[in-house]
Amino acid sequence: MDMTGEQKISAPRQTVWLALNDAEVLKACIPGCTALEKTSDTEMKAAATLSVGPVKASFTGNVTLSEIDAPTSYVISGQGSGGVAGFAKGSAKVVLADDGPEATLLTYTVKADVGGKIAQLGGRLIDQTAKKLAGEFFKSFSDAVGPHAPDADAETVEKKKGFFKRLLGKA
Amino acid sequence: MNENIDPRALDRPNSYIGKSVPRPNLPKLVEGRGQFVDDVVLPRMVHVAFVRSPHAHAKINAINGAEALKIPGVLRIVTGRELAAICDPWVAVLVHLAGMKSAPQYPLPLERATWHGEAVAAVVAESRALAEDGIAKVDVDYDPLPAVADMETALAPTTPLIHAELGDNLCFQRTNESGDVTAAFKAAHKIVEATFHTGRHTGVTLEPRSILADYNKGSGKLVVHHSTQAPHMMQGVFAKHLRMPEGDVRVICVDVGGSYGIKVHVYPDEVATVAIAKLMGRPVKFIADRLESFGSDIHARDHRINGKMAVDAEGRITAIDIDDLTGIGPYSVYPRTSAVEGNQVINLVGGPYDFANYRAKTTVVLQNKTPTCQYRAVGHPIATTVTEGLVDLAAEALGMDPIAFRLKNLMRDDSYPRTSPAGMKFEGLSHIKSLGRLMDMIDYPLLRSEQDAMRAQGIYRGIGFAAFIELTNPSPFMYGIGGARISAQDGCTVRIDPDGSVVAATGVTEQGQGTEGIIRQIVAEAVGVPIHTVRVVTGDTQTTPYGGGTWACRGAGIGGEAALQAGIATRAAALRVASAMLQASAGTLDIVNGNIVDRATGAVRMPLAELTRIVYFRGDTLPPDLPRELMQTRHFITKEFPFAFTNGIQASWLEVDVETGLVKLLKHWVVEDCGRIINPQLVDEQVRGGVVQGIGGALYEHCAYSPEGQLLVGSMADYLVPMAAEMPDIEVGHIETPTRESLLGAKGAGEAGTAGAPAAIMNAINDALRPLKAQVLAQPFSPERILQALGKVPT
Amino acid sequence: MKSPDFAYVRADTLDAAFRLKAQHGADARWLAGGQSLLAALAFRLSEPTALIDISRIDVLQGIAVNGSMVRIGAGTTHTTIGESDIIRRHVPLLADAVPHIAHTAIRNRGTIGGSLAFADPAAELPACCVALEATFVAASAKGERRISARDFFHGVYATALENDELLTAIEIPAAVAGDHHALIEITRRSGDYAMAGIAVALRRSDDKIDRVRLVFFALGDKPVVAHVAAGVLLGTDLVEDQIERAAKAVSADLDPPGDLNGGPEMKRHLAQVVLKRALLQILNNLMRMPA
Amino acid sequence: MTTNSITLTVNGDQVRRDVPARQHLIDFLRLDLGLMGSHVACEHGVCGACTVRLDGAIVRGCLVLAASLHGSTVETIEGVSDSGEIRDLQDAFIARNAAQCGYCTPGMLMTAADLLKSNATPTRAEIREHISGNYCRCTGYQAIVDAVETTAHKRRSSGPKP
Repeated sequence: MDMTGEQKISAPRQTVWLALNDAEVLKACIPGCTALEKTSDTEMKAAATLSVGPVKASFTGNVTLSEIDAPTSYVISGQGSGGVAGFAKGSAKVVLADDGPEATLLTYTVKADVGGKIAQLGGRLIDQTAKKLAGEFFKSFSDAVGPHAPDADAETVEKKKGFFKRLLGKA
Repeated sequence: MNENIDPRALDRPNSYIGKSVPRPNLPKLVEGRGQFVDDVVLPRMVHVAFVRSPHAHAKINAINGAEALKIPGVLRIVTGRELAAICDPWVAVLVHLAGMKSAPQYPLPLERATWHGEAVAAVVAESRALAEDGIAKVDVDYDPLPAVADMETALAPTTPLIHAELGDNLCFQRTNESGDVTAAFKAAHKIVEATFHTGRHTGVTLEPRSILADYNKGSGKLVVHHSTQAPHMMQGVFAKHLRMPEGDVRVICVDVGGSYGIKVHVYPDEVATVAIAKLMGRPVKFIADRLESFGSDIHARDHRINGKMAVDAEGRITAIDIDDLTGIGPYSVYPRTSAVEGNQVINLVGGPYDFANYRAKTTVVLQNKTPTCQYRAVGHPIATTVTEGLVDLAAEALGMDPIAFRLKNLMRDDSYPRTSPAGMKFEGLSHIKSLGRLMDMIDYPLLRSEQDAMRAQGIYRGIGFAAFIELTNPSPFMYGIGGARISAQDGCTVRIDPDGSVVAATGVTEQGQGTEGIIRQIVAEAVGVPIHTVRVVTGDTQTTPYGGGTWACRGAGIGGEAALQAGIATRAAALRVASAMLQASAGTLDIVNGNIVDRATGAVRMPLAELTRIVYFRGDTLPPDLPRELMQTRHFITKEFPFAFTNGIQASWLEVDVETGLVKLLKHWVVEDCGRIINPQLVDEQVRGGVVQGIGGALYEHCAYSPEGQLLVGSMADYLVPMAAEMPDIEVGHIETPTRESLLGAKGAGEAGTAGAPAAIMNAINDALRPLKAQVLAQPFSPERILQALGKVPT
Repeated sequence: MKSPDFAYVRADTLDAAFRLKAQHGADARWLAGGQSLLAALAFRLSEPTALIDISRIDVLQGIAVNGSMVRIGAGTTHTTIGESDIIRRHVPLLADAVPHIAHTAIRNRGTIGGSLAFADPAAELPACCVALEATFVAASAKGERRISARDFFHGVYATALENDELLTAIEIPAAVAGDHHALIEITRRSGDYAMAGIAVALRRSDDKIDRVRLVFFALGDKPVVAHVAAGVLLGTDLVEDQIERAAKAVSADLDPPGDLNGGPEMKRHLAQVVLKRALLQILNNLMRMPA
Repeated sequence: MTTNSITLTVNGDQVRRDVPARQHLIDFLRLDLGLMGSHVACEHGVCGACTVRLDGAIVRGCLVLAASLHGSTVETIEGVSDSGEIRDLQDAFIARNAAQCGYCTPGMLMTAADLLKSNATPTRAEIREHISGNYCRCTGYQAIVDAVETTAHKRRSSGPKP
């Protein structure tokens, strides 16, 4: 399925761009992400546990950055195997635009596919779940990046961990 | 050719043929005391469950079962390579389907998974639950490969090949042509044209596929309890591919919880189960669960058909031209092949109608989806949908009433025997009488006036018709001629036991349709005994004569005739003994109600049980050379016609909610001519069940796939089957044109309902929507499709 | 389709339930009627460590009127609700909703609390509770809190409940004179999940609509309150023109997802249909009422 | 594997077993008690083949954990057959050929019997609605509706009102 959205972020474009390329930030924002480890500048190994009501599946796979046009756009794609649950893959084309000097407009176009048992059983809810997860990611990202100065990296990470904990607490 | 006798004319004791006698196996079933495969529990039995591919197409790099084997109770992880060492693969092609090709298929694949749901490894454990625990821990390393999902582009040069060695993704192609189609279209008064889609759907037998294989390493014998339609065929398959003598394999099926064609195929996971039993030397049970059934039971009817019909100014059909495309999955299914459905379509289109020029092409392509194969009324609903859809379009184009148009074009009842433009030989059909009978049942003018009155209130009701033919009683021309070890003949052994009761063992099988009931009726009448004294044995290769089992509506016509002949022979054998005992010529004696009687007066000369007492226990008192063979076996096969065609017509009366796109079925009528009716109630219920199965495909059932080849249905909440609340009452009428190929005269009745219902529904929906200039031609006719046709929702 | 291994424990009191929950941890789940949970487990869509059976806790049972409020124990089955005179009289929308929930055998086990806590976006009861401005009582070892139905549903299977909380009761204001309701849903077969549905509760006095709640189900990731369409109706009387206008306005309230039955456009279309049918049903009832 | 000890009454007999926590009622009846009349078919609560009576009300056996049934009363098709409670309904099914393969039949009978307990005069539409959670692939349902209707009619015209 395809979906699009946009998120206004209260931070300059360069800051947002750096965050988009920061594995720690991505890890904190990808819903359910439990591990994200860079294996090269553009590749990461990832693990995530997704929980939607009674449905809970753990995925392992990789995240790749491509079509990089710094500091304006890239494609972030990931695919993971959820064992007996099946697999999931998705990619998002992310485009940044200045929205005044201190704010950035992030627009995204997401393509997501699932396979195996989750495809076979998720028919009624897959679309809205994917939409929700994509929305959550960009919302978390905006929250994480937004309120902070470009040079406050360490603090940003702390804050994001806080957010991540909140996410876990709710699950 | 035989002269049929209408048995109902002989209203004497023991005339059961033609009467609605209750089936003997119902009392146990209504008490829950049947015996389905899952009810069989054997000592040391283990369970197998399968790891299934989540990918439509993927290379299998490695299968690691180490973690699974750590679970106590998980006994073994089995892969394709291990099974290939003891089990030979199969290639499902038939030589009479010229040019057909498919790839070798193994019980478990060796290198690649080729559809979402394909079994790629087996986990054997002490219980099904533990086996599933094991599945969750088996790690399969896949490399996803591009999938061939869309049948329309399966043959495009840019599309990847599923089996490189085949050279392309084409399984089979055939054009069936007669007359001069091009000229007929050139000369046509009107031409109508449309593209139809029939939705991929599946059988959803309530009892899932079930098998329990027990191999005795000491004796070398294999006993397989199997929910199957064709025990003897499966015996041959297991023997051949597991390299065993046929006599060492016994297949038993007692009760089968629905089959409808789904259980007449060779499934790799079932062969794997048997191979694992041989490997482990202990009983192994596999009961498919619902989730895996959706991706591993065969699918059917995934067709796109472009159709054209030419008519002349008098309203006569002059030509039909169709182009059929079907996607069958990555392998043709063994041993019937998956090309037969398309082949049937091009043999059956136009079936009821009298016209001269015909061209029909079918293209059968491979794709990475669940394999398709024969399912109830193979090809018929597709052919009928196209034919009857075009017929209604032609009638509309000519401004003719659909009934008047059909009446003008249906083959005349006195025009047989004849051969159709598609090359089908018809012995005797009754289209005109059937249409007349239907008109008696429905009160057509009243329905039309009701329709008009409702339209004025904004309520859209429609009536749709579908005339059809159905292929039954197949000869070896169906499969045997192509090299398949599928028996078209069937046998029955009838014996009289010492207490005077009768046992009939038949090669045709009971799937709920009432085989045991009709065989009992036929044998009781043929021998001349009260029906309750006859027991019928089915579903055991060790105790029944070799036969083809249940498929293509052959139980009554083939199995029934064998039973009749065996019963008659047994009666004659008993009378020969009686004539010696009573010093009367055999011709003056008869058996009635279990007694030897004087044929002329009906006077009882001796109970049959007295005769058997003498035969079995005091044979010394009979003349030494007197034959006393109270057990007779007869086999039957059709001779003159490759198939016994039946015919009929259906009508559907329904209402379309034009705001929601929902279809409400109000009433359904069927007139069917299945030849001699052995049990009217059973025929009616076969027709009704068949109609509802046809309605399922027309309105609800759909094996939906993503464009990447992911199956999107896995539960019965998403795959919709017809349930009671939405189904209409179905009225059934009959015409009887017995086949003269047999004494009994019976043809088949099991698939007629399914053959005609979708077309009748489609025509009724389009009749309802006609004032709104909307039309649906793609099944299932879902609310969304109807709303799209109405322009209320964008396409 | 056998469930993964888990422990089963039964709680006979709320205290016991909370104690067991603390003992078995975050991956233990409450088991009420089990009609959705056990199906999900059969598909092995999750692997809880334990199921804590709360179906026999007395205080979760029963239906009572407390002043102007009807209290329904969260463990009350759909069947009990459907057969309750109190519900028929004071919360008729719920009584109308019950026959739409699956089939008898499911309704005999499934509970209102289970349905609300499960929060399936296509379920009837969450939408009804939002329409009726119900309040949910949630409890944990830390105590009790009240959550308005409007704030309870967060998305697909997601609610305001904390991991250690369970629903104990649903409080619904009893209907008063001038209250009207309707529940319309479109399903392909009886008992199916709705393709689109609406629960409507409105109050009318002096031939004017004073308050109205139009709550859609199966048209979003949770019950969707149609504010824009409701705004069209407020302060006017229920007449056919006004119903048409409300239906036209409803698109602004919705962003429906597609599913196997159809795409977002079909859902939008059906939303208008159910809205009109629900309001016309109320209008027809009004016209039948003695003056 | 976690197990629980339960004591319950099944078809009038008290039984005591240790059952795996995850085992549903139908597997318990079939695997532990050998009562094979209740059938497993969808195992997710949709098809109705596993319908049995629990404490007097029909339930989906696949959506009930055996472990939760301590102190409960379960009645299966074998139980109501032995007691003769639904003999007339079963006879009507036989006479009308309202069962073909017989796989749905036990669940269908339990559901139909449930309707007849609460509604002595069901219309055809009410019968269809009540059994609409029980899937039958063979009959097309009409024979079943006929058999239930006939039984209701016979009960009204013969037996004393309960």
